[in-house]
Amino acid sequence: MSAKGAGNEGKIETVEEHPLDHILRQDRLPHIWCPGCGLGSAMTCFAQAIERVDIPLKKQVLLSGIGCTGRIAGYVNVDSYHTTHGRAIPFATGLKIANPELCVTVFSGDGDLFAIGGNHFLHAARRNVDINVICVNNFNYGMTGGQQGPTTPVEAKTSTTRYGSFEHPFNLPYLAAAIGAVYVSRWTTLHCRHLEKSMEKALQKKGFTFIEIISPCPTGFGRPNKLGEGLEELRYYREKSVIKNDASWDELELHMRGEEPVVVGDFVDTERPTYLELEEQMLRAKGLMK
Amino acid sequence: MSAKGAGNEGKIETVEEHPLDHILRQDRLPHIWCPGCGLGSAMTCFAQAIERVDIPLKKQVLLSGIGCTGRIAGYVNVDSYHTTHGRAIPFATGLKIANPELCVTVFSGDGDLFAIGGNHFLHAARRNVDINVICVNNFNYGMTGGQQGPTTPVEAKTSTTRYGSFEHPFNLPYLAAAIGAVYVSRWTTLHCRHLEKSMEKALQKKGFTFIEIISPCPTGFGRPNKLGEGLEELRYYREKSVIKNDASWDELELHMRGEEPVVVGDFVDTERPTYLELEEQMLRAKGLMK
Amino acid sequence: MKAVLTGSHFMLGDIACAEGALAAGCKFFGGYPITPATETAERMALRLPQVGGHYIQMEDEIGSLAAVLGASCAGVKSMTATSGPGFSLMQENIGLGIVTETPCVIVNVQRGGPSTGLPTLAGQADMMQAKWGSHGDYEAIAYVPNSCQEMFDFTIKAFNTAEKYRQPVFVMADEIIGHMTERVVIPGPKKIKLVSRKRPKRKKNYLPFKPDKDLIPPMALAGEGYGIHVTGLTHDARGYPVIDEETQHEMVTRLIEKIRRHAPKIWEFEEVMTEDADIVVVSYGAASRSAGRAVNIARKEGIKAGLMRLITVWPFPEKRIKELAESAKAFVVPEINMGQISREVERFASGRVLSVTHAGGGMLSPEAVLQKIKEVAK
Amino acid sequence: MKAVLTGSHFMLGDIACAEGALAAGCKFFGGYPITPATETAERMALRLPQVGGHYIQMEDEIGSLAAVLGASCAGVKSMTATSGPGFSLMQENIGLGIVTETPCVIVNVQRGGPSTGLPTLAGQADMMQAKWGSHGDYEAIAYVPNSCQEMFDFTIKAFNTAEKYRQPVFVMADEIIGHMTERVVIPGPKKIKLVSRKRPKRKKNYLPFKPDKDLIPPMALAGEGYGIHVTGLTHDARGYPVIDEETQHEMVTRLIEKIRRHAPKIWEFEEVMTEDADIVVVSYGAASRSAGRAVNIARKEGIKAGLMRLITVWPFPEKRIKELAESAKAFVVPEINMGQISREVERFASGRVLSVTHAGGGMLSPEAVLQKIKEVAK
Amino acid sequence: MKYWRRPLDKNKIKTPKGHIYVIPDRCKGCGFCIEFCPKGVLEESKEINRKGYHLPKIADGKEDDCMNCDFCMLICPEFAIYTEEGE
Amino acid sequence: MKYWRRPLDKNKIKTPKGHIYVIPDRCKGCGFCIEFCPKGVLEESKEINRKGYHLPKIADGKEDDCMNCDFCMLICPEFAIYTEEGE
Amino acid sequence: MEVRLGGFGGQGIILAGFILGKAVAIYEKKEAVQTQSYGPEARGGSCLADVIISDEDINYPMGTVPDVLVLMSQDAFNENHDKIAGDAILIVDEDLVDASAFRKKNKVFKAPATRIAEEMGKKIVANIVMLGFLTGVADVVSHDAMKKSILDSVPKGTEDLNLEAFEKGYEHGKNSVAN
Amino acid sequence: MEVRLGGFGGQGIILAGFILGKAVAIYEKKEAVQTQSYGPEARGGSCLADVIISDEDINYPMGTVPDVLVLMSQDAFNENHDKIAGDAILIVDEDLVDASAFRKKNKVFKAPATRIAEEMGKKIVANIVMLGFLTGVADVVSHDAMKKSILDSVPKGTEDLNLEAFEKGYEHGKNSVAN
Ligand SMILES: Cc1ncc(C[n+]2csc(CCOP(=O)(O)OP(=O)(O)O)c2C)c(N)n1
Ligand SMILES: Cc1ncc(C[n+]2csc(CCOP(=O)(O)OP(=O)(O)O)c2C)c(N)n1
Ligand code: SF4
Ligand code: SF4
Ligand code: SF4
Ligand code: SF4
Ligand code: SF4
Ligand code: SF4
Ligand SMILES: [Mg+2]
Ligand SMILES: [Mg+2]
Repeated sequence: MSAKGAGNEGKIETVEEHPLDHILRQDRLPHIWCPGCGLGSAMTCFAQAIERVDIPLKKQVLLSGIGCTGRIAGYVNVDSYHTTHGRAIPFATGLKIANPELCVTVFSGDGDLFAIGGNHFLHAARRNVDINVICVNNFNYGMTGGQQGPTTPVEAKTSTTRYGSFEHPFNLPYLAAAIGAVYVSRWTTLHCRHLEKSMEKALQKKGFTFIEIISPCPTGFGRPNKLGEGLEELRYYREKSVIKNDASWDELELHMRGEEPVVVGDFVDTERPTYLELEEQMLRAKGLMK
Repeated sequence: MSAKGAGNEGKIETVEEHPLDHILRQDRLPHIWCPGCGLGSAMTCFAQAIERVDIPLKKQVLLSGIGCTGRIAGYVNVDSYHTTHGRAIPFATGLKIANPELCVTVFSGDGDLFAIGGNHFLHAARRNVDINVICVNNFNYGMTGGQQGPTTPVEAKTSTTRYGSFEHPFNLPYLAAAIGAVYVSRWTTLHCRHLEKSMEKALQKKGFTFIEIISPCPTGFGRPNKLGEGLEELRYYREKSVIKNDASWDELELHMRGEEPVVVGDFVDTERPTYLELEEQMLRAKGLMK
Repeated sequence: MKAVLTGSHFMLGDIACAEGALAAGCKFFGGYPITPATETAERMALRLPQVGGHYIQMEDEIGSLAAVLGASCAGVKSMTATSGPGFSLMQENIGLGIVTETPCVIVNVQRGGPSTGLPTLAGQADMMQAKWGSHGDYEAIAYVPNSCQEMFDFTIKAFNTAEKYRQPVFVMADEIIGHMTERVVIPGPKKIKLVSRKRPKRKKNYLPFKPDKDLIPPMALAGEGYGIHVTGLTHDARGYPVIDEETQHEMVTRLIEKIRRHAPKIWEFEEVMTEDADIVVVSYGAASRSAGRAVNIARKEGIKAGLMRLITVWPFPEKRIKELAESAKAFVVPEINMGQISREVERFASGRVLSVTHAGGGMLSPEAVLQKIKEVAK
Repeated sequence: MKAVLTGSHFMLGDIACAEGALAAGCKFFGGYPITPATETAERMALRLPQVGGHYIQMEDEIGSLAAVLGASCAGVKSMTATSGPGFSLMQENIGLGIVTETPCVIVNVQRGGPSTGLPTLAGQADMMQAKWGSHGDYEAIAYVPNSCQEMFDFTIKAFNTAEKYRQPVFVMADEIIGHMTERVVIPGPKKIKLVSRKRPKRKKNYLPFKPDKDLIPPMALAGEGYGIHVTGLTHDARGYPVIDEETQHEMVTRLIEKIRRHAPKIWEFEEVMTEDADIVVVSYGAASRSAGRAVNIARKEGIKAGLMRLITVWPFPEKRIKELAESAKAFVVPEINMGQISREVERFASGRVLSVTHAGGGMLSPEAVLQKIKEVAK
Repeated sequence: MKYWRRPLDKNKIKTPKGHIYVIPDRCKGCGFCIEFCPKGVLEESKEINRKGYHLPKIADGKEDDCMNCDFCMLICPEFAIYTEEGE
Repeated sequence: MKYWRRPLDKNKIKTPKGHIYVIPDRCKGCGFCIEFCPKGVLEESKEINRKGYHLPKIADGKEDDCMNCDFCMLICPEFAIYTEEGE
Repeated sequence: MEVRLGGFGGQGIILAGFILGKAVAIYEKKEAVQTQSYGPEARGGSCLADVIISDEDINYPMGTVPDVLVLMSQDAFNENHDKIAGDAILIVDEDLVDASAFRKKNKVFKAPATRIAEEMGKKIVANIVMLGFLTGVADVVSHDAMKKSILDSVPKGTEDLNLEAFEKGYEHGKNSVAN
Repeated sequence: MEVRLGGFGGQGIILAGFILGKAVAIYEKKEAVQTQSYGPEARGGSCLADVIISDEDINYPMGTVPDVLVLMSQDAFNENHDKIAGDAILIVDEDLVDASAFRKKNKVFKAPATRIAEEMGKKIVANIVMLGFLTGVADVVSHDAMKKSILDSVPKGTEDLNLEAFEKGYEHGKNSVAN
């Protein structure tokens, strides 16, 4: 830890280093994210989580696709793969199966994971491949300048829905649960502490886990939709969010308007054999594994 | 109708034409399907359904991807498009939006629609594009010679799961319902009458509908899995199938072994605005449509 | 709102492309955002509802092109716009468009590659991909604009050519042109020549893939009552799959001949001072603006250089290159890639072609071109 | 069960390919069935569990190649096998493999195209796609077997070359060879030369994309503690994305030079009676078996014909073609496509190349080749 | 939605008699019509068609049992059999 | 699973006092730490950093209120603030 | 020497071709190439297997006109019966093929392969019976090489059954020639 | 003549470049090309807009060294201040840019663009204030053409505000030159 300067009235003591600095690639910071973006908060929670769990950092692998969120793989100081748009999950599948010792996490955006990448999500969850998927849902494609995506709420304005979006968005936790993810939760970046704990949980859990993080994107979503800057979007979440672990799937729809709540929580936590476990079981029965 | 020959004892009167012949492309028959394959039964039901509903045949469009099932588009005598593997749904989406007067049906296999094409299914259902998707589930990729697919039951033998499949299969009606299909049902090819009625229903209903047809594939699935020929597989369905419209999603898992039932029925029948309806609503509000 | 925004505009290349499409009668855009082509999609999302068309943002580029083909089969002029990674994903369905003879326009605003590469910076390294990116043999048609005005004009050309020859046509732009803003003059709607696909005249004996003498079959649309079947499998004149050598031969050679035979009508290029040129600079798109400057300087310095600027890179204007090869001592081919179209030139002038390469990420410098000109002038 | 099935076998080409992979140490196959490459996948599904490897059937070809790249990054020799439509879908991730320098083998058992085409019949029309199918500039490496024995041998070569140069390597087979059964002799495991990727020696100062003098960087695997970052964006020696012209130039030129500089070691071909040949027949894969017969007949008829059979089509053995162009009067290039590699030959012998084409769906006839030989012999 | 709940094998609706027709060369002898006719009207005949398949025939004593329920027509994968309202 | 049900803003666990540190040039002035500190310890200062953003400072009278709950650290998107157990 | 075997999917035509090719290539150390053709994709339907046998390297691997043509289905007969060499022999499964349309002068053998297999209670071995018949009738491959190749190629536990099928076919073949 | 405008995403730098280019290309009938550069993909961050103005066709469209350099952020200043022509002028937003590192002999103008905009209660019009300042200071474009171009380019209902911003900037610019 660093040497600390002397403080004076009101002014906070200033230093040069942060206790999580070793988890980040210092030579790549500052990150590219806009002021008020929630991605930095999500990354801090993740950094804290991978530091806290009982898995050596060198056995942790972080993957992402393309997008603002996708840049996270480039900042966290573990082996990391920034793949093609939408393809982090199958890449992670191959990596995990080839070396089952690794703790493999895919951290990417709503567009990356659920627009172009939706099918891979389905199949990895179905197979119960032992990887963790963390999705930052900012209701738009941030990286390309704020277009509609599969989570954009009905009526929302984006650069490709100038008259309001007319597509029903996904209900991500429901989708994940319906295909069989063994752990499913949702938080906003305001729920940092819950989020961090959820991440710890997911990292340690066997099987396909899914965390949705609702995050402010002032540039692509907040401003065009009168949610304002990051701070204002978080205020909105403070007001509207409700923790409800036993919420019905319907309640998890996100409307982002009127008095509709933003329901967060821990929705699924169950067990079923992973891909590799079932493989082993099947091959063992045929005498192909001892 | 044709002139009919004279019958004699026991022998059924023989003729040259069938009342549904005009629904088929006579110059392409006989079809390529194996003896005992259920696809012919499914096609008969469909031919009957499109003939019965109150939609002119010339306004009906049939699309498919690639596979044994995918060949159906080539046999039914309506405008038909045999697209690339997995891509019939987005092709149908463009076609429907460009000409909303058409009644658009995608008829394809489990692999085509849910392996390579899974993402398009998700998004079309989410958007509630007004198309009908009919999936023949034969638990394998018939066309390429009987490999594992996303519906292959655990432990089943296919040409790529010689030691038994170790992937959890999809529960298709649940998946369809979770993303928002407005009509969801499942039948085996033995339930021809129900199936035919379901098809009529789907064709007439607004919005994204989904019918799963469980069908014998003696070549790719029946024989390797000791279900035997088509006839035997149908006997299996006669014995194991249960009509249960209010089944829980869990009950709809297909295990295809032991005493597990094959639950069929009509599981979802609801309403929500279609893609084009919501578009119209949104644009009207902005004064862009009268 | 009008489809044709007649008048003088100061307009971004990508937007000019969208306006060109609208002026050409495009009523369907199926797309997926990607830098640096997003502005075209965004413009279409804004404008199509104003003119009674539809913009749909698909789940990926594969779905985008599938939707575009579907919409075209329903009779609507359709397009998509993308960049390298999306263009790669579209390759399979490009083949479907070729084989089913479905007209549409695919715009590729090229960025630096390979892979994710340089999303915000230019490249011209997908030029060969435009010809060879999908499996199997086929002829490609690709226009390459080098100004915002041409983004408008060539998008119209692309629609017309697609409709005429019934196949997907590419506009191979690049980030420099797509993200540049210049004056764009949009003529009155009546001054814009539009072509629509040939349609069958009667149902009797209509065979959907039986070509007329020009090798182009008239196209029946979904819902017209022709009861057509359209497949990506090798098919006969009825459109029915026939899996044999003869049908393959007939289908593939016709599809190729359909373009080759009309190539002289499709070829477009612009020549500057080539009449007496010893050194012919062959270039296209953004690079051709550097090439133009270099040729001007060379001439001032007394070198007999000329410019052949390709407007259609595909089909490659072989005939003219062959002619030029007879009189020119050498060719210099500047491109923002590691040497792609230079290889086409080599086919007609082995050993006399100098390539000016650039790995991407910026404009080719006129000096680099000039230097090569001088090298061969010696 | 053993990984290397030493002995004499009567074996299907596709199966020989799988056995070659196993002999090369492949322990991961990520695939998606497609005719006519399915038998390779099926064989791997049977055999990999016997040797402690993993077969996974992915949801599509995009996912297949992604999984293969992922497995390779974890340190396991990995492969996939497909045909045209799947190869088209893999193009984007091929670019990722190139730019991230991830070794793997991609087998394309070519069928007739374009589009769904002729699933059960042969073609060789994806040869140019192997070079140009993904966006951006890169060099491809492709082996083309012409017998079942070579399906075995060249798959091993492909793995070795992939590991050595750290990039995806193609085996461009075709349906004829893939679905043919011949004698295949598998040597003892010790007789099979295997190459593994270069690995870093120490962590200190290790930069994942800093090449050695041979332009190839040593490869750190996931989980080894190097804390590497690997991206498809343009990146510097640390592997960090840098979006500018200089980094692009450095990265792209190194990746290309990595192959070009070693090309003389990669090039493989077989020559028969070319020493004194007036007419050199250049061919590869199934077509080369017709070509061989045609050359034999031509010689018997007193025509000085010779055969240059390409084993690596990419990198294209330019040097040797150039040499041959000096003495040969003409080249005849038979391929089961509408003229692809003939264009490469033309680059070195403008005007002296005759292409023997075939739209696909069957074998090229030796007579057709002979006829062209005679035509130019006149 | 009562309609849907009608169990499969209880088509006890009073229907007129049916008259059965077959298109011999289409049949592939899958046996579906024979096995699943709710009235057991059909059985396999000795007669084979051009392709070598055994056609269905009317079982002894079942000549008047067909109730024109259409089931055989719907399940036949080859469009080889159908019925019409009989006398 | 009781843990998860703990409502967000009721971190009433007894914690030792916290001591706050900031890395000035990282701050982008988003205001998250200020707005969401459960004890309202922080406020915006007049002081700006090299990038032109206003840093957080300790609000008047709140010098001893930090309870070292880590929330500011977790929510800061810039790794610019953290606390340690104080006296 | 070229042998063409034709039938429908499920009859084991391709396997028969494989066994023949293997007998020649592995147990007689001659050169052999087997090729095949399918219906759409790989899902069965009618199929052909061609085996080319030679003492020298086989460069061009495709069949041209067969010297021995074995047909086990009517479809295969209809499509292939007239594509044979002048001195070739034609063998048909007599219960499955009506060869009356055959007008050429070639020698025609009618093998009761399927019937024999059915009599053995295993219709599935008809292909092996046919291989026996072929070995007995034509001078293509030795009895010994075929036996070895069959033993290599059939599933464990079915060796005896298959050898019996082979021998039965062989005898019938020998008798047919004698007659 | 080349003008380079630099700042960060959200300041309206690209729009300012567009307005300038349009004024020239549409209302002065000269040739103008505007190019721009972004951060990663299109998501903002720092950005530059270059406007090339000429009486003739502009063949090569890329900026080389600007004749007028307008910088509205410290980052933009740091990265661009030394890439200017010898006789160029440099304009910085005085509240956002500390230009003390500038060592060249060029004329430097400090514009209070953001401050004026803030005083007007609309920080968002700082770019238009800056355009006014530029028009007043440098001989790039006419006051009239700029006014028309601004009216064309700003959202409906904000015309007056923007014109006011422009005029304020213009006056400040004129005064700066006078001083
Ligand atoms: C094949 C392909 N298509 C499109 C793109 C362009 N692209 C980059 S990121 C992105 C969407 C990002 O959205 P999301 O995943 O939600 O991430 P965010 O930026 O919002 O965090 C798109 C469409 C691409 N890189 N590759
Ligand atoms: C891109 C691509 N990949 C693979 C194939 C090969 N292929 C054809 S059909 C098929 C699967 C068919 O399975 P399904 O959809 O279940 O249809 P079935 O034959 O079982 O009715 C596959 C993998 C293809 N045609 N295109
Ligand atoms: S565009 Fe949105 S998601 Fe991307 S960095 Fe900016 S605020 Fe964050
Ligand atoms: S392989 Fe299966 S699905 Fe295909 S035709 Fe045969 S039985 Fe039917
Ligand atoms: S119509 Fe009904 S009762 Fe009559 S034969 Fe057919 S299935 Fe039997
Ligand atoms: S169902 Fe049809 S094909 Fe099957 S036996 Fe009856 S008539 Fe023949
Ligand atoms: S640690 Fe907690 S109490 Fe202390 S300043 Fe941070 S948020 Fe406030
Ligand atoms: S949360 Fe971090 S960046 Fe935001 S104001 Fe506080 S210290 Fe600055
Ligand atoms: Mg997003
Ligand atoms: Mg299937």
